[in-house]
Amino acid sequence: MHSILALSWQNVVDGNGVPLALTGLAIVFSGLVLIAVFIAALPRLLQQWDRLMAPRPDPAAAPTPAAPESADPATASPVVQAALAWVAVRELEVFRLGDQQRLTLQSHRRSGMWRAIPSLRDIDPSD
Amino acid sequence: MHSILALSWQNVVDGNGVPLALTGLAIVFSGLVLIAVFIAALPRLLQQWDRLMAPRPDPAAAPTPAAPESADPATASPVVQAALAWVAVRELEVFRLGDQQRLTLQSHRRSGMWRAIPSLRDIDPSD
Amino acid sequence: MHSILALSWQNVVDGNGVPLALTGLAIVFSGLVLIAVFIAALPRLLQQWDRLMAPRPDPAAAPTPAAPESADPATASPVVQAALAWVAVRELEVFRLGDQQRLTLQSHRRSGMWRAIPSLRDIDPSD
Amino acid sequence: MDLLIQFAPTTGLAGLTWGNAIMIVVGLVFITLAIVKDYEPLLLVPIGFGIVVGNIPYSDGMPLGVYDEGSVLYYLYFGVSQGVFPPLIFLGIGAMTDFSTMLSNPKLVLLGAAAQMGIFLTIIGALALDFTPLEAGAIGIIGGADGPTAIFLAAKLAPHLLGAIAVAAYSYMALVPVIQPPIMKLLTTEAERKIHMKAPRQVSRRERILFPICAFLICAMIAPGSIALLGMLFLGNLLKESGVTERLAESARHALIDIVTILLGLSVGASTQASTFLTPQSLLIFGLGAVSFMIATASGVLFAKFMNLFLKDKINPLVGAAGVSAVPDSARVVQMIGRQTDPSNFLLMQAMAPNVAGVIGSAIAAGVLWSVLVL
Amino acid sequence: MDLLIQFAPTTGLAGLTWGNAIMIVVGLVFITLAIVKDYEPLLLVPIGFGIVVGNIPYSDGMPLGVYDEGSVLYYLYFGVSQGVFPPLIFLGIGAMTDFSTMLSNPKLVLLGAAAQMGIFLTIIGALALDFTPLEAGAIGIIGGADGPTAIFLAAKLAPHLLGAIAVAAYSYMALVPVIQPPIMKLLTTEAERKIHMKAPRQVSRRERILFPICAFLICAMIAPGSIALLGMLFLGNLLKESGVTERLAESARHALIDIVTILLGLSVGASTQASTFLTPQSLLIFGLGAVSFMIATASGVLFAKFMNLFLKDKINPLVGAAGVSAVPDSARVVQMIGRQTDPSNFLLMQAMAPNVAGVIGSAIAAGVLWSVLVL
Amino acid sequence: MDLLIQFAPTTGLAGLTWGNAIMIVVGLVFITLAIVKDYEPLLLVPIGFGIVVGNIPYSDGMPLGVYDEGSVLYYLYFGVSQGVFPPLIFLGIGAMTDFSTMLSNPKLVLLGAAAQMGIFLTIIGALALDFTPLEAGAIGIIGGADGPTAIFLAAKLAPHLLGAIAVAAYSYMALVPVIQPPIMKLLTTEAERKIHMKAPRQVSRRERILFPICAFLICAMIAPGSIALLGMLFLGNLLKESGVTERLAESARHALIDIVTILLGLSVGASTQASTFLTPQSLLIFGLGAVSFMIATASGVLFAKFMNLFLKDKINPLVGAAGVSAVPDSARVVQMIGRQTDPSNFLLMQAMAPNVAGVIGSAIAAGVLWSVLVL
Ligand code: NA
Ligand code: NA
Ligand code: NA
Repeated sequence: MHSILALSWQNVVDGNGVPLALTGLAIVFSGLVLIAVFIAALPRLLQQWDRLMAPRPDPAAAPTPAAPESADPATASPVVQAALAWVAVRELEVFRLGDQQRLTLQSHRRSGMWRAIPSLRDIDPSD
Repeated sequence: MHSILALSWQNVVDGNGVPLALTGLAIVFSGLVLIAVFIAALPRLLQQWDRLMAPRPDPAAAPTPAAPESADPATASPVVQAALAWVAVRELEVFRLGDQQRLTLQSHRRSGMWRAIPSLRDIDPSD
Repeated sequence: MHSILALSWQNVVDGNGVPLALTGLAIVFSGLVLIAVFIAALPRLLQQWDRLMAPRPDPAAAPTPAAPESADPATASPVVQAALAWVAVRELEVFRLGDQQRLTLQSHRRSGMWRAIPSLRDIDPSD
Repeated sequence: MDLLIQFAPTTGLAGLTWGNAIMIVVGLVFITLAIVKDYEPLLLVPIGFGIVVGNIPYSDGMPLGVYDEGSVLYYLYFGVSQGVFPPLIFLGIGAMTDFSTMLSNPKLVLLGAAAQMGIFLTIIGALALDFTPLEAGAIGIIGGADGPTAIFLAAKLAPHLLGAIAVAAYSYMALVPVIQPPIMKLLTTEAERKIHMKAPRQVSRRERILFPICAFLICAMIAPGSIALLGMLFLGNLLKESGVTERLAESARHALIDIVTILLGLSVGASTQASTFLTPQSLLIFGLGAVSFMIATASGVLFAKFMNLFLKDKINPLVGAAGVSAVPDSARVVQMIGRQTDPSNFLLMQAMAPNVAGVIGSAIAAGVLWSVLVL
Repeated sequence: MDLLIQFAPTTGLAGLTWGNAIMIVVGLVFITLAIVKDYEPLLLVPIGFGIVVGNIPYSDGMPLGVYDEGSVLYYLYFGVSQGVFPPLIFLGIGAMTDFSTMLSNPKLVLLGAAAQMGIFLTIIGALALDFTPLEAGAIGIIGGADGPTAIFLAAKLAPHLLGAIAVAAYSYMALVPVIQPPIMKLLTTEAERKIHMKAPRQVSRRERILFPICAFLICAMIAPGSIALLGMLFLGNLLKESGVTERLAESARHALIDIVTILLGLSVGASTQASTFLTPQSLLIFGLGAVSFMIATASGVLFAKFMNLFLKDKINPLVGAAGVSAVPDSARVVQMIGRQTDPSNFLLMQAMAPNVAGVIGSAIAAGVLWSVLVL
Repeated sequence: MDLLIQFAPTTGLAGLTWGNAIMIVVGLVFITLAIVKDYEPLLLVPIGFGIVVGNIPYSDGMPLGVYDEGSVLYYLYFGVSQGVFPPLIFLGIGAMTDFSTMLSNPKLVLLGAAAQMGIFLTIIGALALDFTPLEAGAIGIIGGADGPTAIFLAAKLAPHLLGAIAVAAYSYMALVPVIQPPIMKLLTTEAERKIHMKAPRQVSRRERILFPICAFLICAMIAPGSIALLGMLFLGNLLKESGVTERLAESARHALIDIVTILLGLSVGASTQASTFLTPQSLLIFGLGAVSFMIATASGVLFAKFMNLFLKDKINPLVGAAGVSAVPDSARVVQMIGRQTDPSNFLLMQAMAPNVAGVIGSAIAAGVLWSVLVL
C-alpha cells in the first residue's frame, strides 16, 4: 500500500489546491462570522424594535407579545415539567377522533385548518 | 397598470366564455343537487332497507348492526368523552411492543392482519 | 366456459412444467430446512459462545449481556404489563418537546443522535 | 485570490435583482402573517420560506431551482407539476373531514354550488383581459378557494401560471377573515343575520359510510375529470368512517398530509422566481383572484336569500358565504359575523355544510373545466 | 348549449359499459365484505375503492387511468409496476412480525415449505391451460397467499395479468376462513385434531437479533431473486429486534406501511379496468387461484401427518394449514377449528410458526421462479 | 434435474467472491458495533444491512443491485444519487435541533468554522495522492463529519466514490468517541481542561424564530450552493420554532426522517458492491477520512486556544473539538473528557454551540466546493 502513497505536490499545484482551500475556508468563516455577529446583535435589535413599537398601541405590530419567557415550560427543570405534564393530563381537553384512535391531548391554541376539521363534530358552539 | 386593464368583450365571445360559464355552473349545480337529493333520501332508504331485512334472521345481511348511535362516544359532549377516555386509560389492555416504545392503548376491536401481528408474542390463547 | 378449459399436457411438457415445479419445491424446501436447522442449533451455539467468552473479562465481547429474559415485560401477562405501564407513567422522565406537542415517555436508553437532539434544551448537566 | 474572485459572481448577493429582493420580502411577509396573525400557518410558512428560497440568485451552471432538471427542488416540484401532491393532500383532508353536518342539512349543499359562480364569472373576466381560454380556466379556479384544486387544475391547464395562481389562492384563503365580512354585511339585513337555524340532527354511522361511496359515484359520473381529486377525498373519508381502516386514515391525516404539505408548500413557493413571477400577468391574476373571492362570497349569500323565498325554515344568509370553502376559515367568519349581530346565534355547525360542499363543488368545476378546455 | 352537448359525451355515464358496471359492483362488494365481515379491511377497502375508480369511464384525451402516462394514478401505479411498493410493505411487516414462535418450533418451519406445493402444482395447471411459462409462474404465486409477493412477481413476469393476479390473491386471502376449514376437516381425523402441542419456549433477545441476519443470508445465498422482498422483511425485523433502532421500526410499521398500502391498494384496484380485466383469462386465473389455495392447504395438512410418522411429539396436522401464510388469518382458522373439536386446545401460537415460515417460503419461491423463468 | 443444474449458477453461493465475503463481514461488523456499542445505530444498522444486501452475488440478467436500472434498489438509490434524500434528512434534523445554546454563545460559532479546516486540508492531501479536483472535494467533505452533507456533495462531484465516502463518513462519525479523546488531551493542558464556562443565557422565542430565517439568508447569499441543504435545515427549524406549525415539524422529525433514513442507509450500504468498493482508492479514502477527522478536531481545539488570547471569559479549548459536528456525539465526548479532569465541569451545553455551528459550516463548505469545482 505504501507504493500508492506517493505524494505529489505538483498535483496540488495543478489542482489549485491551496487557493481552493484558502478560498473555501475564508467563505466558511465569513458565513459563520456573519451569523455570530447577527445572533450577538439580535437581542439588542429586538429591544430597540420593542422600544420603537411600544408607543404605538397596535398590538399586532409586535411580532410576538413579550411573553414571560422565564415561565416557558420547555426551559424549566425536568421535575417541574413532569409535574406540569401530569396536570396537563388531567386538565386539558381530552377527546377522541374516532373509534380506534389513540387518545390525544389538545392544547387550546388552534393551528390552522387541519387541526380544526376533525373536531368539528364535537365542537362546542359557545367556543 | 390601467393600460393593460382594457377589457375586450370580443375575447370573451371568441373564447366561448359565456356558454363555458353556463355549462360549468349547470354541471356543478347538477352534481351537488344530486348529492343533496341523495343525502336527503338516505335516511329513508336505510329505513326501508332495515324493514326489508328485518324478517330475515341472517345478521350478516345488514351492512351494519343498527348500533345505538346515540351512545356513540364521538358525538357525546367533550366532558363525557374526557370521562370515557379516563376510564379507557385505566381499563383497556395496555401493552408494550418493544423495549423503547411508547405505551399505546389498544381497543378490543381487531383491524386486520397488521394490528394482530405485533401482539402475537403476548397473545392470550384464551382469546 | 368449459370449452376453454381444455387441458393440454403437451403444453406442460413444452413449458418444462414438471422439472420447474420439482426444482422450485426443492429449493424452497432446502431454504427452509436450512433455516430450521439453523434456529434449532442457535441456542446451543449461543451457549458455546458464552462459554468461550466467559473466561475473558471483557464485557464488550459478548453481543449482549445475558439478560434475565424471564423478566422481559413484553412476555409478561397483560395484567402485569398494565401495571408496569402504570408505574412507568408515574416514574419515567416525562418531558415536552415543544409547545403543542403530545407528551411522550422517554426511557433512559439513548438511541443515537436524533433522540438526543430535541432534549438538549432541557438537558440536565449532571447527566 | 483568483479563486475568490472567481467565486464572487457565484454568490447570491452578486446576482440579487430588485425583483428577487421584493419577492424575498413577500416571502417574509407570508411567514410573518402566518406566525403573528395565525393565517393558514400550515401553508403560509412553507410557501413563504419557499418564496425566499426560490429567489436566492445562483449561477446558471448550478441546478438549484425548481425549473432546473436534476435539482432537489425539481424533484420535489415534480409532485406539483404532475398534479400528484394535490390528490394526496385531498386524501388526508378526506381522512379528517366530518361530513355529518352536511348529511344532516342537504339543502345547504346548494350554497356550496352557488358560491362556485365566482369561478365562472372570473373566467369571463380573464378572457376579457386577453388571457387564453386555458389560462382563464386556471385563473378562475382561484375562486374555488381550494389550494390543492387550484394547483391541480393550473398544472393541467396553464403550468406557466402555476406559481401566481397558487400564491394568489393561498393568499386570499388566508385573507378570508378580511375579504368576506364587508360583503356579507353589505348584502344582508340585520334581521336576516339574526335568523337562528335548527341544530343539525344526529347522523348514523351507516350514512357516514355510504356517503363517500355514493357521492363519489355521482361526481365521477358527471365529471370524470374530478376523480383524481374527489376519488382521493372520498377514499380518505371512507377510510375514516369505515371503522375498520382507522390506522390507514390516521397515517393519511398525519404523516402523509404533513409531509406532502411541506414539500408542496416549499416547492410552490420556490416556483415564484422573480424573473417569471413579477409580471403584469401576475398582478392581473391577483386582481382577478380578489374579484373571484368577492363574487363567490356574494353569490353564496344571495343564493341563500333566493332559497329563502321558497323555504319555510329560513336559512341565515350569512351561511351562504361559507360556500366558498376555504375550510374552515369561512365557516368561522360566518359564526363570528353571526355573533356580532346576535351573540346567542351559533352558526358554525350549519356553516360547515356549505363549506365542505364547496370543496366538492370546486373539484367538480375543476373536472369540468379540464375536460371542456383540454378536449 | 353547444358546449353542454359537447360536454355530454365526456361524462362518465355516457361511456359506461356493462363491464364497467359489473366491475363497480365488484368493487362495492369488496368494500362491503371488508366493512361488514372484517375480511382484510386494510387491503380490501382501498382495492375495492380502486376498482370503482378504475372503472369510471372517461374520454380518451384525458389522462386519468392507471395506464395513461402522466396521470396521477399512473405515478402511483409506478410503485406497483416497478415492484417498489411490495418490498416497502415487507419492510413494515418485518418491523411488526415476531418470529419468536417460529424460533421456538424449528420443525414447524417445514410446514411453511410444504404449503408452497400450491404454487408449483398451479404452475403446471396454468401451463396445461395454455398460459405461457411466464404467465404460469405469475399465476402460481397466488398460491403463496401473500399479496406483496404476488404483486412483485406478477410485475416482473406478467405485468398484463397483474390486476387479475393481485385481486385474486387478496380475494382468496380474505376468504381464507371460508376456503380452508372444509379441507382441513376432510383431511384430518377427530383424534388428530385433538392433539395438544407443547407451549413454545421462551426465546432470548440474542436469538431474535441473530435470526433476521442469518435467515437473510441463507435465503439470499440460495435464491438471490428473493432479496428485494426478504431483504426488506428481515431488515424491518432487525430494526424491531435490535433494541437500538426502535424509532425506525416504529415509522416503518406505521406511517410507511400505511401510506404504501393505501397507494398500492388504490392503484392495483384501479388497474382492473373492465376492458382489460373482464376476460376469460381472468376467470381462469381466479379458478386457478382457488385451486392453488386448496392445494396449499391440503399440502400443509398432509405434510404434517407425514412428519408425524417420524416424530415422538406429534404435530396437530391442522397447524399445517397455516403454512399458506395469509398472516395471521390462516393461523386464526387453525385455532378456531382446533377449538371446535376440543375447546381447551389452543393452537394459535404453534400455528404462527408455519404461518411466518410460509411468508419466507413463498418469497423464496418467487425468487426462484423469477430467476429460472427470466434467465 | 437439468433445471436444477441450470439454477445452480444463479444462486448466491455460486457467484460469491472473496470480496463479497469480506464486505458481508464488514456489514455484520457495522451491525454489531451499532447494537453492542450503540455507535450511531440509526444509521449503522441500515447501512450495515445494506452492505450485506449489496454483496449478495446474483446473475447478470436479473436487475437486483443499486446500479441495475429498474431494480427496487435502483429506485431507492435514486434519492441518494440525485441528492434528494440528504436535504429531506436535514429537514427532519432542523425540526429537532434546538439552536438555543448557539444563540446564547455567538462567539462559540467560530469554533464550528475552524473545525472545517479538516475539509480543506484533506482536499490538498487528496490532490497530492493523485485524485482529481472533483474527487478531492468529495473526499474532503468527509472531514465535515456530516453524513447527509457528505452524501450530497459526493453525489454531485464524484458519484463513483459515493459508497466509499458515505461509509467512511459514517464510520468515523460512529468512531468519534475513539478518535477525538487522544487528540484533545494531547493539545490541551490540564489547567485548560479545567476551565469552567458560564451557563448559557435564556433565549427568547422571538430569537429562535428569527434565527433560521436570517441565518438562511446569510448562508444563501454567501454560498447559494448550500441552499438545498441549509434551506431544508432552517425550514425544519422554523417549522419547529414558529409555534404554529408544530404538526408539520412533528411529521418531519418522525415519519419523514425515519423513512428516508432507512431507505438512504439501505441503498448507500448496498452501493458498496465489492467489485467497485474494494479498491486501493477506497483504502486511501478511508485513510484520508481518518486524517480529516483528526485535523478537524485539532483545528477546533487550537482555534479555541487562539481565541483565548483575546478573550476575558476564557473558552475551555475542549469545546473546540465539538466543532466537527457529528451531532451530538462530539459534544458528548467534550463533556466526558471535561469531567475526567474535573468531575464538576459540565461542558455539554457549551459544546452544543460549535456542534450545530459545525453542521452549518460544513454545509456552506459543500456549497462552496460545489460551485467552485463544477463551474
Ligand atoms: Na370551493
Ligand atoms: Na406463503
Ligand atoms: Na461539520
